[in-house]
Parts: sequence; structure tokens; C-alpha cells
Amino acid sequence: MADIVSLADGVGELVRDGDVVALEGFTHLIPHAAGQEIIRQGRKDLTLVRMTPDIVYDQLIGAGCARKLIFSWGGNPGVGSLHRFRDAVQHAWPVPLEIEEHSHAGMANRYVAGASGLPFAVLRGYRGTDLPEHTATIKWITCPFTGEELAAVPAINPDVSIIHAQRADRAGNVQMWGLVGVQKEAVLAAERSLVTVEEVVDELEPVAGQVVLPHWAVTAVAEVPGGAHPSYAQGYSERDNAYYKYWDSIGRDRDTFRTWVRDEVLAGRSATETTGDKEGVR
Amino acid sequence: MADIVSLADGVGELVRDGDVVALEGFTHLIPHAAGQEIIRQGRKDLTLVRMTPDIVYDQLIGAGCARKLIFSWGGNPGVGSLHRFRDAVQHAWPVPLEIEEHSHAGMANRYVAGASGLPFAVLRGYRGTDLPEHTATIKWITCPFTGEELAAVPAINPDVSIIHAQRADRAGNVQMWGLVGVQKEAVLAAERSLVTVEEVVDELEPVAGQVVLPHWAVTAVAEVPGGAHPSYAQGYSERDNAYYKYWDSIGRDRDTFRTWVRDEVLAGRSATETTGDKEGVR
Amino acid sequence: MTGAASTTAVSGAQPEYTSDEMMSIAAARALENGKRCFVGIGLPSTAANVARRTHAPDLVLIYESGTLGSKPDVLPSSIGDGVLAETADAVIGVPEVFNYWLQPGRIDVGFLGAAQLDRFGNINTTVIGDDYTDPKVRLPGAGGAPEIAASCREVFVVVRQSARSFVDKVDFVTSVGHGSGKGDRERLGLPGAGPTLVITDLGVLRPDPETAELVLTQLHPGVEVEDVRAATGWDLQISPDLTRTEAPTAAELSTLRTLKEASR
Amino acid sequence: MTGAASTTAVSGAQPEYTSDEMMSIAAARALENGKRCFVGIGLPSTAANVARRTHAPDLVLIYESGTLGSKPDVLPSSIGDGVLAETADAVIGVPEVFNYWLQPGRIDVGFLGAAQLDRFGNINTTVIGDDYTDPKVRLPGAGGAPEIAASCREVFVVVRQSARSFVDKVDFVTSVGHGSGKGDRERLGLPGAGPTLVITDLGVLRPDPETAELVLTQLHPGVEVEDVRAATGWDLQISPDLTRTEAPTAAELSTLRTLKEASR
Repeated sequence: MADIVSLADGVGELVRDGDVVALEGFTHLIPHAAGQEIIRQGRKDLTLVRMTPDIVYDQLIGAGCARKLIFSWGGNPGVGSLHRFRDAVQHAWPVPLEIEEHSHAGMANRYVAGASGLPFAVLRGYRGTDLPEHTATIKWITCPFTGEELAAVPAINPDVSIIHAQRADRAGNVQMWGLVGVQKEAVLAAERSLVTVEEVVDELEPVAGQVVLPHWAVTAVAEVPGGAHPSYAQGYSERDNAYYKYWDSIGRDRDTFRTWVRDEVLAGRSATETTGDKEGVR
Repeated sequence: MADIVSLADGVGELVRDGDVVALEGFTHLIPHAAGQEIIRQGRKDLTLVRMTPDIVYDQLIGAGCARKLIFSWGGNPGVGSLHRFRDAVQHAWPVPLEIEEHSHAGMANRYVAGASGLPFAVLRGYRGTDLPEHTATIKWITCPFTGEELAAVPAINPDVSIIHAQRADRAGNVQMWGLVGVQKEAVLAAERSLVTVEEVVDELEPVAGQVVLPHWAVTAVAEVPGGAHPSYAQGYSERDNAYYKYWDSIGRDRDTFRTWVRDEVLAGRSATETTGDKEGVR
Repeated sequence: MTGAASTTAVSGAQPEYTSDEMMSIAAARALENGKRCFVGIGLPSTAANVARRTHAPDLVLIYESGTLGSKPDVLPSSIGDGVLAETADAVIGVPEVFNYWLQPGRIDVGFLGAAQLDRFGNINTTVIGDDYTDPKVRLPGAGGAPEIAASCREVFVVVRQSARSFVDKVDFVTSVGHGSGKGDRERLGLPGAGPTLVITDLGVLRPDPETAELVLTQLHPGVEVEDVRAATGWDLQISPDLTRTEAPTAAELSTLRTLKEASR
Repeated sequence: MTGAASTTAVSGAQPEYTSDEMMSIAAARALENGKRCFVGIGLPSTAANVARRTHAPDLVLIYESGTLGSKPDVLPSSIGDGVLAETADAVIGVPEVFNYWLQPGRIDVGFLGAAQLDRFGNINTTVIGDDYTDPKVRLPGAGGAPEIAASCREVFVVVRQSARSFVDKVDFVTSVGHGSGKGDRERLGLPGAGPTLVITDLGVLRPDPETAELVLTQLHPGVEVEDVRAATGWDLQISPDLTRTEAPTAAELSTLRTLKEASR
């Protein structure tokens, strides 16, 4: 039975300094509010795991919460670069950031192995690229039947995974639909998990394309309406494309970013309340 | 674009003597009508692949279509033994039957590897059992990261896979829901595929829990209402439990079985028309 | 196996019941509320559904056909009945059942049957006879059992007891119990605890903590130690703390019979 | 990269258009009706959606976010816009995209962009500079590209051309084109044919059948060979069969502009 908690309590109890933390959500259902709560609570030395460290990790990296990033694509989708991520890699600001770099196929399979209780996964990947030279977690393995050589990547098993979903019921069964990315795998691979949801309901009405995580596979659920903003929750909200462009102007400059953290995060206001509109971006 | 064909044409064009053939459907959506069409067309020397060779393969084995069976559980679920399967293994009747035996976990992963274009799959399985001693397609592999030894099984890539689904549209997009077993994997692992469906419709209305196979991943679709009987198609029919018990009386005896093949299969009557009721079993 | 025993009526002050009913109810009682239970069809499914309707309403039933948290209102005839999917919290594909749910050790109790069971709880459902390639009896095979036996936190075996089925050493190890004795599971790297409970129509056996050999720890009402010894193919040891199973209550029996009746 | 070029208006008897519009339309034309196309965001997505609205209504668009057969009515702003899921034939998880659909070679055309591209069509989207650990510019990284480049039956690259981006040798091989030349893909065991077409704002390059080096095979209207040479960081060879791209038709331009307008 998953506990129904507040966002602050959920992050406070489940995310610890030094943890390996995965916030997942592939464009859709990105747990932005939880990311900002981690900043608010001042977590340090995190190893952040995420296929697409977009705005949510630009914020965590810029705020100095992370010492390492495990990822496959770090950009502001549809807009351009992640300036805080770049600044950390190129200039160690505000703290040095170690990186462990994979492809999407490799990262997805690392989560699959983690969810499956296997130490590694096999894929046709990386061959001929320069990634294996720089990433120690890419090795080669020989098929015992055909002799063919394939890539092997180790399982990812985060200390805690955090995702956003549309709904949960009062027992903590979680329901999401639309683009579901690697969220199920991220939760199943983790020791602990926190799911923020648009709403907690009495009964989960079936929805086409739904993925349901039973309550006994989830540690805690927090009701955070709009908790994916500027990402979206299909059936509840639209992607705030303007905010992604707006973020470029915030992330580009250290001082502007610091002001944003102070005013928009530490002051306790969540991304849900901070839309591009208010900033006059549209 | 999948071709919409008759069952006879679909089996006639796609299933060839000597083929590796998988008919899948895990209790639900078993393609019985297609199996009987294979008997009717007199296919020989097939290597039959199926996790649960239940009645559908008892019929094919008893009719002498198979030279080999790759499987993980061969019984009449909820009733008892498969007498034609036993007779073939124990007495080589009507022809000798080679067997290659796995566990469900191993078979499921062999399909997954086949669908994924990988030569093998890795699992925590078989350890300490007598299966690896008798099954050459179980080997061991060492994790390149942890040194742990795990089981490896080769991909299954059938020449043709046959499944039953609830619906297809006129382009050949296939929709199924309820217990979906390993059918998607079986189709994706195969060189060719045939899907029998309850109905071909203009538009596939979304259904909770649906799996959709796009038309370009399917070779042919045949409309065969009731084609899963005595198995069932959720939303269309109920499992005919009486028929499973009735089958025990048919399969138990060679002559009774031969008569059944002659009267119920070769005469062109499909399982859909032959219910337990008619035979006075209920 | 013991068709006769299954219909033997046991009478007394308690309501009348068969030894099969006692077995199902004893198995049901062993399932703690809230546990996640991987359920095979037949006796395990019956027991799990009785438990869910008596003391364990929050028992989570997982069927290998792809259902997590099924709440059937009738006994399913197969592991793939529609009612299992319709009443489940989640319906998933078969590869996912084994890879994401069973393999990582998320299931508390694996509930297995057996055609042959040996003194160390190893299970045979493959072939009877010494020669795999020329068996005396060809059985259905492994199904999900090898990995259920390996990966569930513990395993309960429900099986009718006879000297033919309870053997010193199984003809074929389909699913590993305690291997060749204490410590063998660890040596093999099997994560779960293996069979901790064997529930039969005569009583209950548990592995000896020192040797992992199955010993008789509990007798069903009306059964004597000698009956169990006679139905065991090895020199059965008896626990010094042998207890007596409580007879089925009227409520348990009525639950079991209602379920069975509804599934006809 | 070439922000200026992208807004250069090309005029004449034809309707006016920018070099970026010419690039998108040339890319769209390369997509045959009915093909399965793995689409990245930006230029590839624009081109694929123009193709679907002009000559290739049955083009199958596959986005790595998990959609098979998306039919968006506006240009998506990201690979994960809701419209892609809502209009798809099937929505699947990300591991399935890569394992069941991309890896086995089910996709005809992989449509990629590049920050750097070299004479053998190798792609860099990782770092600019010689030192991976201390890069001059940190780029987004691999995403799905290495396996798209490996497994699609062929790869089209759409990229604005400049001497800075078209280099003799990429600083980092994120995705393999033709490696170090003809035969290298086979030696590496990469199943697909690799980049068969590079579409830029200046023209079209194709690998030489003998050497696999990219050569100029087509010039967009108003562009001369010397313009392309000046925008290429290696000694660019020109195909003896050099052709001239047909200017965008009014219908193509209107489709492109309507799509772009709707996505604002």
C-alpha cells in the first residue's frame, strides 16, 4: 500500500543527500514540481539519472544539487541548449558535474534490466561510435549461440525514482496514459519511488493506453495538480511551449537563474504557478 | 499494408511444409480455427512453437503435422493431460515428435529476443533444474559488469506466427485486448504472420488495455468469427470450459480422435460450429 | 493421484468435509493478508480465493497469464479466464509477468502443485521414469514453476500425498526446492527461501531448519502419523512439536463450497 | 548554424522562398509514400509532415517518444507532443520503440540532424573540441541517433551547410555514417545502409558508390558549386551527373507554411 503524502514530505522522506535519483517522463509527464522541491530542500551530491535531462535537470544542476549526471540527451527540446548543464560541464559551475553518457537505446535497456532484476542488458548499440571509449558502463558480450558480439550495459537501480502520473486511487494504485516513456521501468528499478499525480480519485476508470502501477510497487503518492508544468499531463493540461522558450532566457545567465531559484523555487512557489504568461513571454 | 484474406488462403500462402510455426495465445485468443485449417491443408514436418501447447497443438500433433515441438507446458488447462501429445512422445504416434523443452520464462524471453532482433536473451532461470541437461538451447553467460552467471536462451524467429485478435481495420491494423500473452512478440519475431480476427471494422475504437499491431507489421488478416473457440475473445465470447473437458474424451483414444479429424476438421467444419453442447457434454 | 482420499468424508462434532476440502482450507489459512501471491490453477487458485474471502481480503493474486491483483468472484477454470483480467488492477503481457514482476523477487508467495515431490521439496512436473527421452509418463512440463520456485520469497506446495508422489528423489528436477539439502539454494544463487510449507490432504510438512528435509509438523483431524508415513516414499521424520490442524469452520467450508459451486 | 542563410529569400519566376524552405521541401520530396520513417524533431519532423501532406499521404511517422503512425495536424514542438500520441496507430513505451521496432530493422528511413557531419557522413552531436572531458562546446549528446544510424535501412541527414559544420573528420563519432569509408559498416556489423542522402540548404550530397565519400549530386536553385565548396570543410567532389533541384511549387510552400503557422 503506497502512502499518500504531501510533496514536501514525500521528497523529504525519500530523497537523501548522495542518492542516485531518477526523475523520468519522456517530454510528457515530467515531474517538474518534485524537481523543484528537491532544490527547495537543498539536497546535495545527487547522482541524477534521466534519458533526457531537459529543463527539470537544468534547474537541479544549476542549483548545485548534482555531482553526477547519467543521461543520453541533454537539451531543451525544440528550443536549443541547456545552459546550466553546459555551464556545469564546461565550467564546473556551480559545482563540477561528472557525466556518464549513453544512447537512448542504452539508457532504456539499463532501466529494463533494473526493473527485471538483471545485472545487465544486451543491445545492438554503440558499435563504431566514440561512446564506449569514454563511458565505462558500455562493454561487449558474445552470444553463446551465434558467437556474435553485442553491446552490454549495466542495470540502473536508483535509490529513488520520481515520476508524474495522471491519477492514483486512495490505495496508491497509479494510472498514467499517453506517452508513458520509461516511467514504469524507472519505478520498478528503484529501491523507493514517489509518484506525483494530477489527482487522487476514489476509482480509477480504465483509459485506453493506460499503464497501471499497483500500490504495492509504489512507495508514496503525492497529489500535485499541474506538477508536470511546463511539461503536460494528457487529459489534464497542454504542453506550455512558451515556457520552454522562456526557460532559455532564464537558464542562459547565472544571475538570472539565481534570481529565478530565489524567487520562484525557494520562495515556495511551484512551477505550476509560474507560467510563461505571467512573465510576459507569449 | 496487411492483406485481408480468407483463412484458407492465408494458411495456404503463409504456412509451408517444414516451417517453424508459432500459434500463440495464452489461454485467451488461441487461434484454433487456423490450427484446424493447417490440418485440413495437410501440412507436414512442422516445428511447432508454443508456450502452452494445449488443445490446439494436441490436434495438430495427433493429425501428424508436426515433427518437433518447442514448448514450456503441454497440458489441457484445468482438465489434465494432452493425450495426443503424450502418445506422440511416449509412442511416436502417428509420427515421432522431437521435443525442445523450456520454462515459461525462457520461452517468453526467446520470443522477446526474436522480436528485438537479438540472437539471445538473458534471464535468471533454470538454475539447479534438470532442464539444461536435456535442452541444448539453454546455456550460461557471465555478466561483464558483476561476473554473475545467468541463463541464456536463443531467439525464436518462426517462419510464420499465427494469432487470433478481436478486431482489425481494413488496412490490416490489428487490435486486441484482455490477456495479450506473447502474441505481439510472436508476430514481431516471425518472418511472416497471419492474424485471424473476430471482425474487420472501418475504425478501431480505442479500448483500455489494447495492444495494436500496425498494418505494416502484419502479413495477412483473415476474418474468422469464433476462430478462438473453445478459447475465447474478450468482448466477443466466453471460454467454453465444457469443450476442454469434452476434448479429453476425444483426445484420449486414437480412433475417436481420427473420427473427430475426419468429421469435424477434414469435412470443413470449424471448431466454431462444433460446441460441447452439440455433443451433449454439458 | 489419490482420488479416493479426496472424497473421504471426515465427520464428528464439526461439519462434514472431505480431505481435499481440509487441504484447501489449510492452504488458504497459510496465506497472510496483504501478501502478493503467484497462483497456479487448481488447488493453489482455490486456496488463494478462499483466503481472499475469509481472513485475507487484501491478498494480491497474480496469475502468470498477465494479471496483477485479480479479484475473481468465481473460481477460474484456467489461469486465463476472462474474469481474472476483468477484475485485475493491471493486465500485462506474459514476458512482463516473468521479467518485471517475478524475476526481481516482488512476489511473496509462490503457490505450486507437484506430480512428484521429494524429501528436499524438489518438484517434478516433467516426466515419470528414469529416461527423459523415453518416459514412462510424459507430464505437462515446467510452465512457470522453475522461476516461481527460484524467485518468490517463499514457496507453498499444495499436493495430495501418496507414496507414489512423495518420493525420496524426484525423477526429474523441474523446480528446485532445497536441492540436495541445507545451503544448496544459496550455492545455486536462488534468491527466494524455497518451499517453507507443503500442505497435503493429510497434514503439513516443513523443512527442518538444520537439514532442509521435509518433516511432518501438523496432522489434519482424523489422520494419524502412520497414515502419513504410509503415504510417504521416504523415512518421514516427525517434528517433536507436531500439532493438529483445526477442523474447517462452517464459514470456511461454506466459502469454499460457494466458490466451487459458482465455477461449475 | 547558418542563421543568415535560413532567411535568405530566393526569388525569380517561382514564388519567393528561403533556403531553409528549399531544404525542408527537398527533404520532404525524398520520402517515398508508404515508407516507415523514424523522425527527429526540428527539420526532419517538418520535412516528414510536409511529405505526408503532399505526395506521401501514407508515410508512417515514428517518433522515439513512443508513437507508431502519428498523423499530427500541426507541427509538433517536441517529439513528445500530445498530438503525436492522440493521432498514432499505436502508442508504446520507449524501451519498446528501440527494442521491438528500431533494432530489428523495421524502419525504412531514419531522419537525422547533425551539429557536425564529416566527409563519410559520420555525425557528431556530442562535443565540439578535441577533449571530451573539457569540451569547447557541450552538445546535447546521442539521444536515439547512434542506433537510428545503425539500424534503419537507410539514413537521411538534414542539416544546414557551413564549413564549420561540414568537417573532414568529426570531433566525436556520435552516430556512424560510413565510418572510415566503403565497407566499414559491414566490418562493424551495422545492418542498415547508412546515410544515402544529405540534404542541406544548398543542395544534396550522396555517398560515392566506390568510396562512400559524400559528393555533391544536386544544387538548389540559385546556388553555385563554389558556394557549396565554400561551405564544406573538405575538398568536396562534384558528381559528374550533377542536377539542379526543382524550385518549391506553390503547393509545397503553402503546405509548409500552413504547417509552420499552425504550430506557432
